[in-house]
Amino acid sequence: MTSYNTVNITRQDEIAPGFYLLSFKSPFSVHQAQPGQFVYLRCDNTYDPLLPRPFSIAMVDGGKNEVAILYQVVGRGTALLAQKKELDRFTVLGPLGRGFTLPPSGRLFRPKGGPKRVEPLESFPPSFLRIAVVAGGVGIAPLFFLLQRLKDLPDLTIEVLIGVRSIKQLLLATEIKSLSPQVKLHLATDDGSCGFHGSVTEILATLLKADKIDLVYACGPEAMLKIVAELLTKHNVPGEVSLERQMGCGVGACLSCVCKAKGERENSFRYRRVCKEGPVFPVQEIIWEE
Amino acid sequence: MTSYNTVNITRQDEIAPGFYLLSFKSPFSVHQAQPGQFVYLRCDNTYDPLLPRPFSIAMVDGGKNEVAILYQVVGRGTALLAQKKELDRFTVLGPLGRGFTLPPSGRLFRPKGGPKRVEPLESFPPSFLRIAVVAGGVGIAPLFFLLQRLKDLPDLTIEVLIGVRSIKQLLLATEIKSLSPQVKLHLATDDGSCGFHGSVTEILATLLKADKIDLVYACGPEAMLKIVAELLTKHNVPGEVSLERQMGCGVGACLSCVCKAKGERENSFRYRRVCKEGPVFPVQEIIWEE
Amino acid sequence: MVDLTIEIAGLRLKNPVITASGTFGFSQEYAPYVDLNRLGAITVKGITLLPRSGNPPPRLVETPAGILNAIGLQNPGVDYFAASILPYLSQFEVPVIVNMAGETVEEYAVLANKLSELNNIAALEVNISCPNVEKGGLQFGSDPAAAAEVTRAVKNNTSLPVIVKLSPNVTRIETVAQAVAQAGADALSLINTILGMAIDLKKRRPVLGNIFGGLSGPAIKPVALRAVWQVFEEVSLPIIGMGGIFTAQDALEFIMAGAKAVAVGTANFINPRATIDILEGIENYLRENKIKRLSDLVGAAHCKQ
Amino acid sequence: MVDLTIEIAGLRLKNPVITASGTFGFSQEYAPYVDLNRLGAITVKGITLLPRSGNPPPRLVETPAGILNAIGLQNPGVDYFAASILPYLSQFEVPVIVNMAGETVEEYAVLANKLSELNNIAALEVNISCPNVEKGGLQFGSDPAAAAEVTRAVKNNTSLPVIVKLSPNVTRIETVAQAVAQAGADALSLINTILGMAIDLKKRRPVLGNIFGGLSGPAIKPVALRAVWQVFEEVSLPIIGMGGIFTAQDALEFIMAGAKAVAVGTANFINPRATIDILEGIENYLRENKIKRLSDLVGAAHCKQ
Ligand SMILES: Cc1cc2nc3c(=O)[nH]c(=O)nc-3n(C[C@H](O)[C@H](O)[C@H](O)COP(=O)(O)OP(=O)(O)OC[C@H]3O[C@@H](n4cnc5c(N)ncnc54)[C@H](O)[C@@H]3O)c2cc1C
Ligand SMILES: Cc1cc2nc3c(=O)[nH]c(=O)nc-3n(C[C@H](O)[C@H](O)[C@H](O)COP(=O)(O)OP(=O)(O)OC[C@H]3O[C@@H](n4cnc5c(N)ncnc54)[C@H](O)[C@@H]3O)c2cc1C
Ligand SMILES: Cc1cc2nc3c(=O)[nH]c(=O)nc-3n(C[C@H](O)[C@H](O)[C@H](O)COP(=O)(O)O)c2cc1C
Ligand SMILES: Cc1cc2nc3c(=O)[nH]c(=O)nc-3n(C[C@H](O)[C@H](O)[C@H](O)COP(=O)(O)O)c2cc1C
Ligand code: FES
Ligand code: FES
Repeated sequence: MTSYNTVNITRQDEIAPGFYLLSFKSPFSVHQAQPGQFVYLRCDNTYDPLLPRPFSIAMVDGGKNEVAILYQVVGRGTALLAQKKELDRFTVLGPLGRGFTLPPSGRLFRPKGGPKRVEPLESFPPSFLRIAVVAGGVGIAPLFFLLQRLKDLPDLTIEVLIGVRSIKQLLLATEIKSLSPQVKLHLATDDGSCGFHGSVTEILATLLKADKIDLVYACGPEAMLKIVAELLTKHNVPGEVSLERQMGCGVGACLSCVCKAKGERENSFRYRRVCKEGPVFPVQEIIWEE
Repeated sequence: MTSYNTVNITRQDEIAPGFYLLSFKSPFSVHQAQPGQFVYLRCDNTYDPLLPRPFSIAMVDGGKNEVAILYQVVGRGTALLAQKKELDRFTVLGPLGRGFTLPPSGRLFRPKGGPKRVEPLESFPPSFLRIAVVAGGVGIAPLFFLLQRLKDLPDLTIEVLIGVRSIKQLLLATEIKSLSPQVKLHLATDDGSCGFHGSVTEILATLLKADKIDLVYACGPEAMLKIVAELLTKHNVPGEVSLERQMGCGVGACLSCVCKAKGERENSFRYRRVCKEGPVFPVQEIIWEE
Repeated sequence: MVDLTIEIAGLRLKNPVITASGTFGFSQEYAPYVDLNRLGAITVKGITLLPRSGNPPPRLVETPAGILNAIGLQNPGVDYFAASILPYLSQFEVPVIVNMAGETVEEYAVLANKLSELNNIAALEVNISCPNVEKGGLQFGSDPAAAAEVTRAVKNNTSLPVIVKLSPNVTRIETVAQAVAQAGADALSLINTILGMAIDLKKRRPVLGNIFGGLSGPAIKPVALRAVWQVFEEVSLPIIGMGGIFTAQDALEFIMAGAKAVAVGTANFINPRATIDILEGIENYLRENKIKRLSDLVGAAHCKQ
Repeated sequence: MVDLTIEIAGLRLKNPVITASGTFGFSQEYAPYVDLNRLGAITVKGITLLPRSGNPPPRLVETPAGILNAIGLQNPGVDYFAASILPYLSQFEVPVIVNMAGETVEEYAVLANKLSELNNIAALEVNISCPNVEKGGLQFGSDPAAAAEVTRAVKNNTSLPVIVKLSPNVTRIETVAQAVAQAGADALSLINTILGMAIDLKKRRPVLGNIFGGLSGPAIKPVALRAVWQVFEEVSLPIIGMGGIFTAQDALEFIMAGAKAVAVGTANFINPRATIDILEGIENYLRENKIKRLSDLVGAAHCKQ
């Protein structure tokens, strides 16, 4: 069901300074895509930059079978992409990778008595699941698609925690609020221009301390994810994070995009492909580098 | 007076399928530019393609101080250029090289009794100069600018000979006709869709045979220029041709763009830089390769 | 109809388009995009005797028209390959070339022996040119005598055709080619990646975990083409050309320079269907230029008119 | 104010930005675009004892993120250089480095001698790495003993600082570097171009008149950077780094890898003001990062934290 195709852009908007929302006709059925999966796309038809760029699926429109990505211009590839307009064409490989596990599912693990003994979440289902979705900056992209799916599930509450540098970089807040009454939005800004003045992980820490969260999904800068991981371990709460690594093939063939994950034996490690076993991993699996 | 600058495109039109006329604000005074000189410009801001591309100055607008180039899309650089539109910016180095010698001038040589003994044209001035301007395909570009300058000179008639594959590739014919009553247009097409069915060099041969031409300026495919050179030698008529070579620096520094020219001693040769001593050369100077 | 078949080291390929080792995984990953049965052959990721976890990340960085990689031969080892990967590959009607590497001559020998006992392997590609491992790899590939020794060790332990993959990181690649030819190699693969590096200005440290990496992609095409040309002039073994082949035009340049077959590497990352696009492009070229047999083009650029 | 001065082989340069030989002509051509007095030094096109007409065209072809050139050391010879070019260069307040080449060791010696009798030459750059000439050039650069011999011959015939320019077309560039260091070289330039080629599909012949050419430009940056890194680790001579330097970021990578100065080559063709842009970019970087002396950055990427 993954595919490689040239597609048309249907719309592109700069939704905040330097942040673009780009929609295209999906070459695959969006109903089969999982939140957290990504597309690998070529920003332009040149050998420089050479590689495609990975972007999480940020939104799907089931009616039109369209996909949108939300991206920040950080370098040449994204700058080229930002120049594209309606009807321009580019190649899309995807959907790729393994996305977030929607509850309930066997892929979620809750550590009991430390990270070593783990059990599938099914064996430990709270009757009412209290979810936190934690986004740092453009990390909201895969989480928005996740929210599009979560909002239709029964028996859960969703706290959306968004951390951005400043209110100017706040993305999709209105769209998130109008998703569902189950969703509650918490904001944190580095410069205090809106919401909590400080890091989004501090909000998460408060919620966890108050034992208000059963499950966490997070995406954002690796430094943030590392703190999220520490908090989850400390409070013995399961969660999943979406990682980023420089990619080569995007499909699991080249072994470029690996991250260090816990191995089968104690203190051992193994390399996991972010493009294939990830980009979403159970938070306890990852060995965070300093 | 040559310069290196980023300039704005003021206009771009596809004047025939695959042929574009692109105007930009000139960073140099167009009054000082010579017909036959070229600009070296970067089609895009990528390392692939890496080098700038050379284009003859095809038209100048003295009032607006604008330059236009006329080009054919043949590869990636020209394809990128064709995507540009008004207000897009690109870098222009120029004007570069040595252009056509406007009569009368010491740079024109008329061979007497064969190509070896040559004399400056001044020593042999026909009271009334009969000029032929011979263009093959997009080779009309520098010649149009030449015509813009020639048309103001006294005491000459101008036969413009244009050869193209088919009428669809005919460029600037109306503009040429309206330049001046001195100008007479002859057309040749490979497919017979307009004018003489055959090669433009056959028209030139007829005119030369009838002793109707004192001086020739030519630009076009090298195979055509070679025939022009043979005709001129045979009829002992002076002329200048504009050559093309793959360039590196465009300014004479790298010695990449050389063509083989006659040396000082008999049967000797020397390499001449197309970007510096050319692109326009007296026709007898060139040693044509098979 | 044009004849695309080509013979290399006794192997008859239905067409000259092969995957380059390490860029196509074990081919499952590309099966959704490519009809594997259409390929001339599949060369798998480098296999070692024991599993290897590879180099610490970052393992890849983009460079102008190229990439640097330092995977470090991460692979599950020959036993896992035999048990779990080869059966998958065997379903297809496509010759499987196994790329193999070792840290000692002995290891190459044992590995060759093990691989030769397996079914459904068409040939061995001996990697003596990997710049990304401390021991073995480049060490063997940059010394003609060592290269010959490895070649002999492999030849003595297999009846499969032996393709030796050479490194461009040498003063004279022809000399190494000659040495492995004399040692019994049946064919040559040229080239492996060129040793390079990149520096992270923010960290003021090399980008790659391994410091050095191997440069591949369009950037190295001129160097690869030159290597094929040079070896074709001096050694009569069939050559599999590779290094920056992204289009049918690129592939045809290699063939005219003397390659009998071509391998597509980095291009797969940019266009997962690159192999097929190249194959179709070659076929069209032959048809348009009324060339009946691809083999008529091999080395064509060497003949002076 | 940041301190951009750097000392190389006893030469004090006001900043580290130098022009790469053969890409800046004799600098007149670039004078309309560049204030020559702002350059750290100017390295002129390679000079030989007698005039050379160079290789038959085509001499240049574009490749992905690079160019191949096969100029073949076209130059007017040392006498013309002394009479007609050096006086022009002497007007400027900028050290002139003369790049020199020969076909025999003897020729290098005689040329060094002749050049040393002239005024206003700051240093000699000995080109033993030109891939585009049949005799000399690469032949000397790819053999450590021959490289050392040329170095000694030049050293014995000059009191000027001697910079030896090395080729990347070798198995171990550190070995050649070591050999010329022992032979008395005062500094090293790395790297010259990488041997490559391109084929013209229409003609079915090599594009370049010389068949082979030297690859330069962004494509080779990873290889050049690696060479600088390797030589910095093993040889203590000052290094002038070059190969694909197009931006200040590129230059800083070379400096962190161990280059004391950088030379800008192919970039001049794309941006005639590249040298000045790079100089200003380096200055800004130092200022923004509060680094007082450029020399503090040299080799910075080698120190493990
Ligand atoms: C699975 C996955 C999903 C992603 N989803 C999104 C998304 O939804 N929206 C979005 O904006 N970005 C996303 N990214 C990151 C995005 O791929 C990069 O920002 C993009 O590739 C940069 O390309 P560029 O050419 O503009 O920058 P480059 O010129 O390649 O790099 C510019 C700068 O950005 C840094 N950089 C490059 N790639 C990355 C990276 N992967 N992570 C962090 N820094 C990087 C470089 O080190 C450099 O400093 C995702 C990455 C992965 C791996
Ligand atoms: C002094 C000078 C003046 C010129 N003036 C004009 C002009 O006014 N209008 C115009 O349309 N063109 C002109 N040209 C030619 C123009 O520079 C090339 O067509 C252009 O560089 C091709 O760039 P590209 O990237 O599109 O093609 P590439 O991708 O570089 O090449 C595509 C194809 O075109 C061929 N090609 C590339 N460059 C040339 C060339 N210089 N001559 C012939 N074939 C070439 C290549 O061999 C290849 O087959 C001039 C060239 C010179 C040297
Ligand atoms: C990510 C990656 C992994 C590679 N792994 C191997 C390998 O395991 N064994 C091998 O012989 N070559 C390996 N190579 C080299 C390629 O097979 C090929 O020789 C090289 O990349 C040049 O071709 P290209 O420019 O088309 O990629 C690898 C290359 C890349 C990019
Ligand atoms: C057109 C051209 C001519 C060159 N001529 C010489 C030369 O005469 N002597 C020399 O030592 N190097 C010569 N070089 C090599 C450059 O000085 C430089 O080492 C090489 O191009 C790598 O740097 P770059 O990638 O910045 O161009 C030449 C390079 C080019 C592109
Ligand atoms: S990018 Fe190739 S394995 Fe993940
Ligand atoms: S292009 Fe450099 S000398 Fe003409």
